[in-house]
Amino acid sequence: MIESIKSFLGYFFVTGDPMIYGADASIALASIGIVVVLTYFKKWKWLWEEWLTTVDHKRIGIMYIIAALLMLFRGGVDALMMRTQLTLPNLHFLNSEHYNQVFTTHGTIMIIFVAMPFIFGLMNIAVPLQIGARDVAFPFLNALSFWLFFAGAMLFNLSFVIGGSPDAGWSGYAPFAGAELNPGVGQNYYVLGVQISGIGSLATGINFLVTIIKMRAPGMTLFKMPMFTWSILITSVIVVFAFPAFTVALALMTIDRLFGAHFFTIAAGGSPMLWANLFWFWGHPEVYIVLLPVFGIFSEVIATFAHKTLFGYAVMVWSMVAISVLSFITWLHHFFTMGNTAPVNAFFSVSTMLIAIPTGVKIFNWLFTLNKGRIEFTTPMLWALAFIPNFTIGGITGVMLAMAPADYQYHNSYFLVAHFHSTLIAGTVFGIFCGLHYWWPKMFGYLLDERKGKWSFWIFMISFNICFMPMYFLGLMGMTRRMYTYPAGLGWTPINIVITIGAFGMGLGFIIMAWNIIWSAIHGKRDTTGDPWGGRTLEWTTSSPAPEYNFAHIPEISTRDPLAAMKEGKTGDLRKSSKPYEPIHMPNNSGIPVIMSGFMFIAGFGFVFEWYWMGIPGLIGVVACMIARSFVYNDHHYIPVDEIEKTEAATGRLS
Amino acid sequence: MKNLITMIKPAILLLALPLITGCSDKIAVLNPQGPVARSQYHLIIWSLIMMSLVLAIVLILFVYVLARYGRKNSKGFDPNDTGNRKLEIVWMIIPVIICVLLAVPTVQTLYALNHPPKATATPAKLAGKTLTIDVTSVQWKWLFRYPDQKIETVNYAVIPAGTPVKFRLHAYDAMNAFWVPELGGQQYTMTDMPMKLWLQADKPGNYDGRSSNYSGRGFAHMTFTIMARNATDFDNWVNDVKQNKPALSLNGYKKLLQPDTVKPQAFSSYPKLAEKDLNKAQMQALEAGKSTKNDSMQGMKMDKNMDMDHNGKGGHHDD
Amino acid sequence: MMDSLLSQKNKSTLPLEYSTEEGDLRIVGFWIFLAAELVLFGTLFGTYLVLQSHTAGGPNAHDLFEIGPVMAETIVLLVSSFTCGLSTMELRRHNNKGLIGWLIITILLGLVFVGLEANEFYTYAAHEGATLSTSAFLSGFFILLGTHGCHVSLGIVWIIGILLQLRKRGITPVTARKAFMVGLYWHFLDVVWIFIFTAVYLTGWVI
Amino acid sequence: MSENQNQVMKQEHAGFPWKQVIGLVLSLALTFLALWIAVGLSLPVHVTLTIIVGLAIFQAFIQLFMFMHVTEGTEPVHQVIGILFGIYVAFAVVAGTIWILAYTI
Ligand code: HEA
Ligand code: HEA
Ligand code: CUA
Ligand SMILES: [Cu+2]
Repeated sequence: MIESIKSFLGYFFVTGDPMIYGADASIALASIGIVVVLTYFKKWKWLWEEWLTTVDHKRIGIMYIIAALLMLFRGGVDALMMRTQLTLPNLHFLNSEHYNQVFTTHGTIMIIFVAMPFIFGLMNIAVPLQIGARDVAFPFLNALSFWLFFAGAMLFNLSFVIGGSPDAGWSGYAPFAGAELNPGVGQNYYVLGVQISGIGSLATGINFLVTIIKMRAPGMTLFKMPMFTWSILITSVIVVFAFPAFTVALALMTIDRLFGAHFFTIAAGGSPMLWANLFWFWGHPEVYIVLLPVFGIFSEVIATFAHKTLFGYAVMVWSMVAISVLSFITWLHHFFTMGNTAPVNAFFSVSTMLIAIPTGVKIFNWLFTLNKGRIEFTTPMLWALAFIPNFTIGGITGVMLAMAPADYQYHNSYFLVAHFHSTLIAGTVFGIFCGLHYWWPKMFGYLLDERKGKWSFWIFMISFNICFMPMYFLGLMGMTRRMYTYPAGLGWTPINIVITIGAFGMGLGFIIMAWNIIWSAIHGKRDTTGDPWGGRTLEWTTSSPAPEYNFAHIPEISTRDPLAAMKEGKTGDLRKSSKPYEPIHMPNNSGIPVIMSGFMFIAGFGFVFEWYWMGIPGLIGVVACMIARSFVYNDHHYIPVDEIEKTEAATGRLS
Repeated sequence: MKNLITMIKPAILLLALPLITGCSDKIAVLNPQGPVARSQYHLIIWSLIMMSLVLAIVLILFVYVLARYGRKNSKGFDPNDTGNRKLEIVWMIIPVIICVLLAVPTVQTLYALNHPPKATATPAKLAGKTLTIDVTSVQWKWLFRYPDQKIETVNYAVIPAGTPVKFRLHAYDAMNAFWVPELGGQQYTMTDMPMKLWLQADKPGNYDGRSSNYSGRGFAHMTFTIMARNATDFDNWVNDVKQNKPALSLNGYKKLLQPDTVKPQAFSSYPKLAEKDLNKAQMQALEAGKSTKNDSMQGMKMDKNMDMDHNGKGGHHDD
Repeated sequence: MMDSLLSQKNKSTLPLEYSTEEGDLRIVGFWIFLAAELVLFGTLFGTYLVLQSHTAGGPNAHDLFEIGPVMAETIVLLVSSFTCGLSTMELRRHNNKGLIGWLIITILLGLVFVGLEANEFYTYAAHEGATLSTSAFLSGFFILLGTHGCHVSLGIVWIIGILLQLRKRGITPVTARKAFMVGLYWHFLDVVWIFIFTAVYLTGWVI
Repeated sequence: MSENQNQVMKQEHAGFPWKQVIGLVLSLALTFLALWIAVGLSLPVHVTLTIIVGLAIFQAFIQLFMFMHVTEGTEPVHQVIGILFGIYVAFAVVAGTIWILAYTI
């Protein structure tokens, strides 16, 4: 009896590694700490009513960003562990199994649980404010999306301490990721954790698409929308059409692993290459999902701090449309070397290169926005400026990869690793840091400190180059990705040392940023005007942080950049209105999203271990929540006029 | 303008790359030792030149606007400068041209690589001769079988220099990719689809190869060496293996198929079973006494010369 | 055409389900959801078609598919799409009884369809030993058709929920929207079936 | 007055559901036609496949217009574009997958 319990525990908890015991202990301590603090300060009710059940897009946005920052920390620690291991040849800091798990979780977490939620967070905060709406189209669904993402992320992260992490790379190639060559629960965590959060992403895509096409302020025609809103519109389209393919791919892999089907297996006619095909059919659009929104952010920030409208607005829009259309017909460039016929490789080579054209158009339009501007070097602007040259390097190396016969030499080498970090970091990460600093006052009512912000920028940006530029050479020298160690004498060692130094430099930059957040919460400059940067768009017309209902009166606009136009005296005051207030119709909070995601988590955990006694009741709980929701008719309330008056008076907006 | 300088640095690094190549043979991809690698090298250099051009344009504009308009009271501030159709068309057309200039040689090289490279070996009687090697990736080792010479090696292969070699690639279990950077780009190995890769070495020498597609625990050690020798040395080596090396027994072969890393080895013969290029599932079916029928990926012919193996059972067609 | 697409801002002439802003938003959202489902099924179709010939020595399409049962399923589903269309028409006439009646007939037909399909699967498994894990071809077959079948079953449950609400509340902007949306869903599943009929069964007989 | 609004009016007041009946008859006819072409005739495989796929697409559009009223709503252009984009992506995944993995069927 005791023996069987022991062996179960040995299988259940990951054992034998001090780092993991450390993680166990810190998770336990952190959980206890949170419970104690909440109980001591009697904050449970507050937590439940103000946050867990909220359907307010601004709070959901904040929760997304907090979760993404935590995940960035985890993914970053993974990266530093990998870099430590690779500093010198034949190190034994991590063994092979452990290293394999670390790069898998690093890649998956960074893309799915950092880049995506960070972007979802920023768009939750900014889009309704930019279009003059009071919330998103489906606030309940929005909360559900967040909690599903959160449940998926927690499930995925649990693998580190319970059962074992996935180890087949973030792209989880078959047949290695199949049950035959990869038994155990690690890959189950991957397919289920990613699946659960993916469903939430799909819902977010639909939600924002409808929000943007249907809920814009009167007068805001499509071609008067702010560029960030445009970028989210187009990103949502990509999300809606790319994710279903991934949902299917993950489901098929789950069915292969759990129920013995043969989609991707070696046996019985399964086609391992089919996995690669389906994965990248989602995977390639995915990189634009995490890129186009930051294009939007850069457009806002560059226009604001160059004190000019965006150069070539219409072309900026159409180039994003072109990217979204092209992004669905280039996926094969991730497996040029899987024995395709020459016409196939030729088609996908060319379709991939074509993306350089609309992207280039955007780069030049930004440069010409700066041209004849009055450039102000704030922290968000620095991130935006640094993006231009650094991302261009990532982009042009992408074009080099797109040339199939040349890719035969780059594929899966560190040249590739360098390419995608140059795009993902100089594009996505610079972009979300840029947006974070830019919209921070709108979220919390105070600014992040500029001095610390600039320090973290310079350290992070320089270290980024130290870390990733040498990787291009390493790749050409023949070092492939996903190697846990390498022999001496190939000339790789000095380069690897430099890379590791750069990686730790990025860590330092990130720590300064974290410190900045904490420091500014206490000492940061308060934003009393609602418009700390001299903004151009509607989100800066309301107070910081925005009231629950965003706008006391729905603004009516007649131009692009309405706030800039107002400041130039071209239109009336957007902040104050002489019209009397009316009660505002707002959605009610709901506990169903968090409860339903809890059931989803339970179901996911059950299926990971193939404990159907747990998985199936979990699913039943999910369905029950859905049914319960469909019978809720009374899900709105009104904010009375005197409450609106009080809120508006407090920010000096009462006319 | 401290910020400018740091931003330009990576660009300088990249631009300097072609220069560095001259003095270092450690950069394998830029040190081609055979016609296949060389044609890819030409493509790479061409793309590097074009890309340096693009980067230079972006950087020059970038530095110019920052230097000119980055000062507190710079002249020429013009908030009404919001677009310019003509300019926008210019920076649409130029990338189109660059893409065409890249796409044409890309497609040409792509089609050219389907054909065997021209033999360069002397004497002339060797011209037109090719060598075929069946490569099987197994977690975490490489098996090389010489169907014409009837010998087998593990983790290294000897080839005649100047002669086109056709590597036929299979996987026993996980996917891997066969990469010898100095001789040419890689191809995947798969369980359900034999693929081919033509490579040729200009001159005798040892060329490092490794798997470039992750396949599990021992992946980092999944390296091999391709040893090019002149024609007589190659023949001598084959004879030597035939005479002095042990035969590969069926049991020995099955042992090699277990997931593990092993040392380089050579065998004077191989069991009949090895010719079938079974994958792991087929092998298990065979052991269990069931039919080994499996479907390969029909239709994925790499070119007309290579017939796919529709029932997954041995039987190679030579061209 | 384009003209009429753009010029329908005037809500007064539109049916009840569009009369509230919420209804309007949800219907557009639902259309987008259906477009996403299109890709989901597209992926399953692509998978099935690639694996179709990978029978691994097991039964193939010719061995399995029989015209009789397949046509029965097809006709039942097509007719149910028709009755569902009639229910929407009754909705437009604000005839709650007619709406409920046609919806009930629709789910009955839906149940017949699901029954026929279950029987088909059972026959394959019991008589030909064809299951999910027999071959890649059959994995693709069962999952493509199973996904469609699950959607139909879900549609039945959903319609029942709406019937309850229609009985209790009659035709209101909210129930009208729900009834309209489930109609869209049902027709969409019919569209998917048309492609299953073509790509799975007809193609199976042809090749 | 746009065409669609007329349709809505007609539907609300006309007695007999012509549109639905025509839709049903057409779908049944097309289904049997496709069956006959596939099973009854023995045209070359590629020809047969082309025809039956064409018929299926035609039938799908009947459902879309006759039963689903894609062109109805406050701003139907949105759902029409949505469906068109969905068709584009679905086509890409089906055709691309087949081209890459099994183009000779
Ligand atoms: C945000 C993420 C992001 C972005 C934006 C991109 C952008 C691009 N990527 Fe990248 N890519 C990844 C993330 C990204 N990629 C990831 C994560 C992988 C690897 C996944 C894995 O295997 O794990 C990858 C892999 C990858 C491959 C596969 C290589 C291989 O596996 O062997 C290829 C091949 O074609 C490629 C190409 C491109 C191209 C052409 C672009 C283009 O969009 C770039 C366009 C931009 C420019 C070109 C610069 C600006 C343009 C101008 C200044 C105009 C003038 C320029 C020209 C005319 C050239 N990428
Ligand atoms: C948005 C995506 C994203 C981001 C931001 C990053 C960020 C980083 N990545 Fe990542 N990476 C990927 C996406 C990303 N990566 C993907 C998709 C893969 C492929 C995975 C696969 O092969 O499957 C990959 C793979 C990958 C590899 C290849 C591994 C291999 O193939 O063997 C390497 C190696 O150097 C690497 C390094 C780094 C580094 C140094 C950073 C740095 O930017 C990290 C910066 C560091 C921090 C932000 C640290 C913060 C934490 C602290 C400061 C804590 C300090 C505390 C302690 C030390 C206790 N990454
Ligand atoms: Cu590999 Cu087809
Ligand atoms: Cu890509």
